Amino acid sequence: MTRFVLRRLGTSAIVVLGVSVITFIMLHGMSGSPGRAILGVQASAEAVAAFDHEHGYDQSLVVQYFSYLGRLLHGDLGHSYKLNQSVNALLAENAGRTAMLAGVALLLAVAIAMPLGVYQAVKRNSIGDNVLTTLTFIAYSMPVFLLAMLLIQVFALGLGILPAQASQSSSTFVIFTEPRAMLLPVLTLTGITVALYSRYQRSAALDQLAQDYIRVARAKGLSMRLVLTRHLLRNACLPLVTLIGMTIPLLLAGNLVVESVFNYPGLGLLFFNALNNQDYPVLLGYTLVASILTVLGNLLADLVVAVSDPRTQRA
Amino acid sequence: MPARTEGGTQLLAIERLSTSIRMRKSAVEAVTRLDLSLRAGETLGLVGESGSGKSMTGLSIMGLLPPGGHITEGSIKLDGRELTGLPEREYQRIRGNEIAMVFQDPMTSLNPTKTIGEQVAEPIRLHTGASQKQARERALDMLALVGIARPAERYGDYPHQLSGGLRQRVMIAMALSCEPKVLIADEPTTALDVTVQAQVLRLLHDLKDRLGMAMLLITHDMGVIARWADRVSVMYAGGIVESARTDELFTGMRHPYTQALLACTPRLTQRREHTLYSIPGAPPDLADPPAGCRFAARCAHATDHCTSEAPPLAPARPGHLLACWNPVEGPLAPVTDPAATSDKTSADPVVSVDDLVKEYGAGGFVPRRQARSVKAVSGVSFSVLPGQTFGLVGESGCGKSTLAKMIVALEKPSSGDVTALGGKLNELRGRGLRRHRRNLQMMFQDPLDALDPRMRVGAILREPFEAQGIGTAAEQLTAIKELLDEVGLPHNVLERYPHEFSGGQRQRIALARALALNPRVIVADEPVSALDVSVRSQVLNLMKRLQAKHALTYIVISHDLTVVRYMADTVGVMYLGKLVEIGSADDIYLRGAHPYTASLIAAIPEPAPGGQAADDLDIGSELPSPYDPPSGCRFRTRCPRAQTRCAEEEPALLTFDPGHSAACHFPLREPQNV
Amino acid sequence: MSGWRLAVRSFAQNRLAVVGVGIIVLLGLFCFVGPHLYLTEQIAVDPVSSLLPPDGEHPLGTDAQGFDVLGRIMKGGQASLQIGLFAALIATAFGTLYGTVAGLAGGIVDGIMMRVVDTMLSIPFLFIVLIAATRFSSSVLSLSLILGAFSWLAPARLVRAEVLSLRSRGFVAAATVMGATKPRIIARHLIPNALGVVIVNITFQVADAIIAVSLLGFLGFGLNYPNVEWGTQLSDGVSHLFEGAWWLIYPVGGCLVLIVMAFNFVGDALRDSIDVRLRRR
Amino acid sequence: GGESKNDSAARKSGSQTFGELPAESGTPKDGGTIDIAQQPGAGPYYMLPIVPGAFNSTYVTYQFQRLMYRPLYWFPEGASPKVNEALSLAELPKFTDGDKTVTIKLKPGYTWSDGTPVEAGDVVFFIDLLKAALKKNAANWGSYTPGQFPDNVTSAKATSADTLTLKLKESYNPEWFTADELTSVVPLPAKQWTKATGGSKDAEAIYTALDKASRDPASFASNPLWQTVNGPYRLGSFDVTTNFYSMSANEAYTGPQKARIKTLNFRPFTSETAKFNQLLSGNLTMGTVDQSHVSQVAALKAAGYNVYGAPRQGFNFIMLNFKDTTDNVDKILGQLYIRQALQHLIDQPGYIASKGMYNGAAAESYGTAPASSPYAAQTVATAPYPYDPAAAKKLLEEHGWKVVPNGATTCERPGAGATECGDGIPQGQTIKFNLFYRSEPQLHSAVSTAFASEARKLGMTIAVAPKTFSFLIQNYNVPAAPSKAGEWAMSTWGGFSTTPYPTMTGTFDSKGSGNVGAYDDPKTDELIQASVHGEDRQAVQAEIEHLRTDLPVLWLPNAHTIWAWKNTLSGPQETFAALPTTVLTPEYWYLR
Ligand SMILES: Nc1ncnc2c1ncn2[C@@H]1O[C@H](COP(=O)(O)OP(=O)(O)OP(=O)(O)O)[C@@H](O)[C@H]1O
Ligand SMILES: Nc1ncnc2c1ncn2[C@@H]1O[C@H](COP(=O)(O)OP(=O)(O)OP(=O)(O)O)[C@@H](O)[C@H]1O
Ligand SMILES: [Mg+2]
Ligand SMILES: [Mg+2]
Repeated sequence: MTRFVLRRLGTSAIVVLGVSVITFIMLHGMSGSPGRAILGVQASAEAVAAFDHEHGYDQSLVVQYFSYLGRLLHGDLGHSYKLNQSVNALLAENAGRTAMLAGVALLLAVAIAMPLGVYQAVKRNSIGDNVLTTLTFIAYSMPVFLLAMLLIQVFALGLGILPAQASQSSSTFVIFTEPRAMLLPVLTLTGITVALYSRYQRSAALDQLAQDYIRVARAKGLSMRLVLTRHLLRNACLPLVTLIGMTIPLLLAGNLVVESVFNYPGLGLLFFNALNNQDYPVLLGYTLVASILTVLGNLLADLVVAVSDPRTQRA
Repeated sequence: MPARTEGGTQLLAIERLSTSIRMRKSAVEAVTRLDLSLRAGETLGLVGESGSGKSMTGLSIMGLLPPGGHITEGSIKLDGRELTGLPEREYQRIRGNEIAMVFQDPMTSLNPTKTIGEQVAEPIRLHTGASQKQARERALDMLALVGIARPAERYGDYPHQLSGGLRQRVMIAMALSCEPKVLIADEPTTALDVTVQAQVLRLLHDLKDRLGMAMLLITHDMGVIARWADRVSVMYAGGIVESARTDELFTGMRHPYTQALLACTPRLTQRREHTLYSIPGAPPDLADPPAGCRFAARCAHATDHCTSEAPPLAPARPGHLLACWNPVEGPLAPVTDPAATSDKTSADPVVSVDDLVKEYGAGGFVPRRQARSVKAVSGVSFSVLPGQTFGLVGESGCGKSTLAKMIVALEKPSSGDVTALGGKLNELRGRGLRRHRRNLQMMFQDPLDALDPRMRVGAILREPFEAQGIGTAAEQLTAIKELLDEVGLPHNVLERYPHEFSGGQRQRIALARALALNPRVIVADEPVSALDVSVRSQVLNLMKRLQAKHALTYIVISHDLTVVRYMADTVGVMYLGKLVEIGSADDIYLRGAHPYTASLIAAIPEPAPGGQAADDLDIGSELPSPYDPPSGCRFRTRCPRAQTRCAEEEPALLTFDPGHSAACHFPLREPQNV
Repeated sequence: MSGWRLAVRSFAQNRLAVVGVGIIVLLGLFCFVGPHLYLTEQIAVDPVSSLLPPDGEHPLGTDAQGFDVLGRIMKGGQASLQIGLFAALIATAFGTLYGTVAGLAGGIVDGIMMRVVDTMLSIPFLFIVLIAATRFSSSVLSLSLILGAFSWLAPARLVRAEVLSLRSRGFVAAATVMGATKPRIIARHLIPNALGVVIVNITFQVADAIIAVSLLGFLGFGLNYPNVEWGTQLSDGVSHLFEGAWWLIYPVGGCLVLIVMAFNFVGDALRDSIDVRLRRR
Repeated sequence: GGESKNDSAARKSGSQTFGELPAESGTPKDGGTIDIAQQPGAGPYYMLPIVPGAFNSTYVTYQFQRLMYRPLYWFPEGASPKVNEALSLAELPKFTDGDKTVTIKLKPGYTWSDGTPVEAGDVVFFIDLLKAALKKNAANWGSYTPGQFPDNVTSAKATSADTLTLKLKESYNPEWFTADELTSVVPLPAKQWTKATGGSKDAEAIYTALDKASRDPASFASNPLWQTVNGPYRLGSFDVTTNFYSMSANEAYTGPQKARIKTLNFRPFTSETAKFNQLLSGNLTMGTVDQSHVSQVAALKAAGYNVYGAPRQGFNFIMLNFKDTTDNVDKILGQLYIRQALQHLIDQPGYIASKGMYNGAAAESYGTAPASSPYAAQTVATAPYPYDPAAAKKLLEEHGWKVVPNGATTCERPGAGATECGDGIPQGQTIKFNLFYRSEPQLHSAVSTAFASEARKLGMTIAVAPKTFSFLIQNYNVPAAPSKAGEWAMSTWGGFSTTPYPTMTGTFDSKGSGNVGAYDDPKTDELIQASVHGEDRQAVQAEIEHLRTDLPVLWLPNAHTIWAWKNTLSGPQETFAALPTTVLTPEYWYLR
């Protein structure tokens, strides 16, 4: 087990290093002088040159990468000159709200998808299953923004019962203090995630239902409900755990879109604005953090599976 | 000796049970008007070919039919209580409590994420309302009862930590934990090695007696039936064709199917010079069953009456039920058609294996320490003479397949040499090796896996010629047609795909392919173990015939000792990567010197009632880990005769007869002085 | 009956799959043949007749630039479908090649190649694609390339796994024993058998690519005048959603969901039917 | 739309304002709190009124710093872009010595919040700090143009507590120097800040300390440094996370009008729509309304808001790149008749009326000065080359082009003659431009497409593509990225704002550092020279008129900046008239 963890940590570290190289090179490829972007169109050439020199943007790519890496190793993600704050601070300020939004959506999605998928598997090809399958197919085929717009149209513009915008408050806990304002963003993010998870959960549960041990459990005299809760659920959820780990990039992407559609101040909006402002350090910083989150998510999922699946505990 | 409890109270009575499984377009009539009765304390054997509806009968009783499955008519009475149509809640109270079931595959029948203790305790808590502690106590007792040593230590183990035999014991413990009245054992030992099979069946039998249950023993193995069942019902295509006391059935059967089934079951006494009996044709499609007697199409005694009207199951004699218009009397006389034999020319060996070793690293990026490798084959030497058959037997995982792969150069040995047809395979590369392969072909266990599902039979059979660059397209086609004639398949199969054939036909195609290049040696790894008995004998007969015709040399691998006995001139017995005994078939089967050989042979269930179990040769079920095999003699951990010397010193091969040697410090016979 | 025919039959038995193919064909005709039957001005903007609600002349109204929305959807659909297909083909072609090489090479080469895939998979797709999209001017080709360049990872993994499992199949061993060369085994056995997985993957990739390109369009990196795809259309429509210009959003949004769903249906059914054929014994 | 039929008729021709200013009403009273919307993404990130380029914006200047630190000369005066003497700290300057010496006299009575008077030394302090800042890094002051202020001031001396003399390097047009240079001078509390930063008299050390404090938004509200102000308000609180900040009335303010409203809350938003929704739901006292929401103005009025808009002080354009040699773009754009033809293709009234574009909220504009500028002639709102595709076609044909509608128009008569294509344009030349537009708001896309669509009808190809604003100005800007001059022919991202004295120095003179398209015209250089250095106070008018017709860029309508404020808020009309210029004078306002 320890060996497995160490090995996974090792590969994760390599992956993160690779990510830093790729994102750095890609963002560098966006070309142009950061100074010009920051100082504006009417700034003098001297001012731009002075700015670029002061911040090392006139050095070679390799030198820049290594100084960036050096700062990274000290936990310094850089400084956004557009927003006059360190990237660390910007990410820290916004992380709470994003984590709250994405976290609540994820929890909801899992809480809905797990029983839903199992239900569909148990009642496969029933009317209920077919209706749910169709619904999940639609949700699964719907780009996030379209779902968001649909919800806005129905609940905000049509029925007028929910606000079209997320709360603009800076509090991390708006979801609890202003649940009405957060309902649509959470629903949107939950919607697409549920579609993905429940489809997967359904087929995982189907796979497990076909296993002999289910029949054995039935033969012991367990009711279907007990068979599901005591035997099927754990085995059918292990693959879902792995999937959750793997879908973190999707969740972050969905989060980006949801935040920009609903104007929810968080990391996604920060990234999107930075993209429009060419705010290089913020882009780099958040991409890297998102990648690390992904790597960690996968790692965590693997560990959870390893811990809860006795078969993998040998190593 | 099974107790004969005639006239006990009728516990389970099934009348005119029909079960059908709805499919998308059709319905499979898995069970048709089946009658069965089970008395307290007896074992009823249910026997039949694959697909005859045995499992569906068991599942119907349990009320656990697969999706789409339902009982269309008939009744199932347990102790006078009707089970069909019973509400699910009440059925749950019966399952695991009054009727329990042991399933075929112990590897997949346990929940991989729960400890075995929990799984055994679960029905106890459920049905007896015991507290967690009480249930644990009871589960420990049950684990001890099924022969698991130190149950308290094993209680928290997960299924994957147990060997197949132990898992099946856990399954039995689970089934019996509430002391049910009826136990349904559906092929409880098919997935197990023959040594383990004997132990598990004995255990079931003893427990049945001890707990006073009745047992429905489902199997396709006449040997198992003969030894363990009090009464037998023979099933064919969804219905019972004959039912009688075991000894009566084996000696005085009346149904042609029973007769044929028994005739094609291989025995150790089968004379190698005679061909095997086989049943022509294949069982009917249950989605579209024929009218009349379902066996009529394959029956030698069938008349017009048989094809028009189905015979009812009626008493032929007291206690002997039969469904046949034209009954027969007693078993078929043994076939005496001479099996084709090749003239044995003693020449230089065609294949010789010299101190062959194969160790698999545990895999992965970084090379591991030596200790973590699987010692699959550890120093095996033998040689095979041209035109002869070399048989290789041993328990699962002992390295038979690995050895076979090295012989045909699919795997590279870690050390040692294979010399085939005068060339050292190690030294051959590329073109040379490819040319060499012509003479060295292989047949695989699972023919479906060995035939590319996306190729037509024509392309499959053409492939050897193309790979070797032999002949023009037209020549190839002629050769292919000849091959089909040889294996007895019509020419029109060329346009079909592998999945469109039955198992026996597929194995014929595989054999045709192996023959295509006119090889001198064919290595056959479990060539018939995936096949039903009736088909099995067809394939074995065919192999024999072809051997004689083409002067082939066979290396036949099987865990089925009767197959090896029938096929092989020389037999090697493998244990955990080592060859422990080698000799002529008679040497091994009649004069075995190694305790392991003896226990293997003793474990074979003979398809004749009243067989005596050799209890003194019980060798336990746990095969040591191939990662670190025992020191000295590898068999010592299971050997009834083991002494300290066995752990210290590795036994050398001692000669007992000419060409017969075994590696044992304390052999069953005195070795010859060399 | 042949393996493929069997697959086709089991596919045809899947009602959803047939619906899926139907939708794809209909929408394909709608987008590519429709503009020849329903003629509209899609090049010259008409600021004066912008944002007209649906009426007899414009069944789906006009957009902010005065284009007929129905005709616009046809035009946008062409691009969306083209990009989806191109991107999927590029990703699948490259991913298949990559996965095959890794699976066949094995050992350290495989290890390194798969770490590269892991690394790129760790960077959230949308982020990296957005960053790439800010660099290039959008055209059908450039968008296909950008999407293709970052979505070959999944097929690469899939194909590698398939190759690894095929390599251990009996028929490959059988071919080896016959003396078949490696290239022959790859060409005759591995590729035809892995093809099913690849084809199934293409359908899912098309669906994913269409969604991805719509996302890019929505976020402002779609095609430019005079070209358009559905994402850009939706993004342009959003600003008028609050004014009640529903016709800018829902018709095109519906088409988008339909086509993606249709490809998913087909992919699911294909996967099932290929599985069925292999499972059948 | 919420406007009446008459209004929309007026808009068609490009009305100068959006709606009417309400008259002052109610009786002024003290107290209360109002909520003002910040512009999305435009939060203030810098405190010291010497704002580095990175943080420079009109919002930072006028909605943050000017409330606390009053400039020497205030502008505008209501809606007219000229120096507002009443709100200025000094009397208008006197120019002597051939316009090379400037004498400035501070008005009496202005004090810092601690009671000490605002003195000439405080002005000198500012100039010293500014010089120190620029010595460290040219990027340290966003309004810096090399060679101009403060480089052109050789010495600044306080001759008495309230008088100050500046010696200039060259003689300058007094109007220009006052309006464009002195308006950026902000007296700063010299004594207080010298003491607070450690007592050193070294301007560089003081600047370094102030700059450091300015880069720590978290301490803006708590740092005592920033509590010494001379404006009507001082910073009450500042939330770094969201950029919410509030201003509280400076009780010690000694200007013409003490603040009545006690607290101004400046609320941040993530988007225009978010802001608009907050307005609609009545949660904001005031905020701007984006073009895309103009059609919902009626709802806003119904919710109890006054809505008023006017063009901001500036002009919008499609930038032309005179240095793009790809496909002879430079030669083609170099021809005035081509630029005229292109301008003929832009339908300003049509664009303004279109619901998909300006939606009525813009004014026609054809020059560098806004119509409201006292320097602008009446002609500014009249099109020199009105929308007329036929005229454009005629121009091309008269100059030897074969016009192929929806195809490729080619040059048939090369040569430099009056009826020939022009110097350097070969036979068979086609007209192909690429046009990069700012990716948001959508307006840019709509305008670019409409323009490209018109050009296409005359066989000219204009390939449009969106780019983010930052990307545009980084890459498609000849002085900033000369190596990329061949990559673009046109770009549009909005516009330039104009200074009170609207000369285009630095923008359209051939050496100007902001001459994005490298426009090079000797006549223009000459006129700009006169505007900046000449004696004639009206010289800039000739410059404006010349540029209007010579088309250094293609003119686009000037969008209105629209404000909405609750009708419970009132004050003198001209204080609301100044809103579209983004300048706030909230001390005059009161809640009815
Ligand atoms: N889940 C199922 N769906 C449809 N048909 C089935 C299903 N399971 C079994 N059958 C069919 O029912 C018939 C009886 O099957 P059953 O499993 O009872 O045979 P069996 O005698 O147990 O064979 P084996 O020895 O192979 O286990 C067969 O024709 C089989 O194809
Ligand atoms: N490729 C491999 N990598 C690692 N271990 C292997 C490999 N192939 C076989 N083994 C191990 O080597 C040992 C011998 O396997 P082999 O397949 O030769 O046994 P067998 O006698 O053919 O068994 P069976 O009767 O079950 O087919 C087993 O412990 C097996 O797990
Ligand atoms: Mg069965
Ligand atoms: Mg094997």
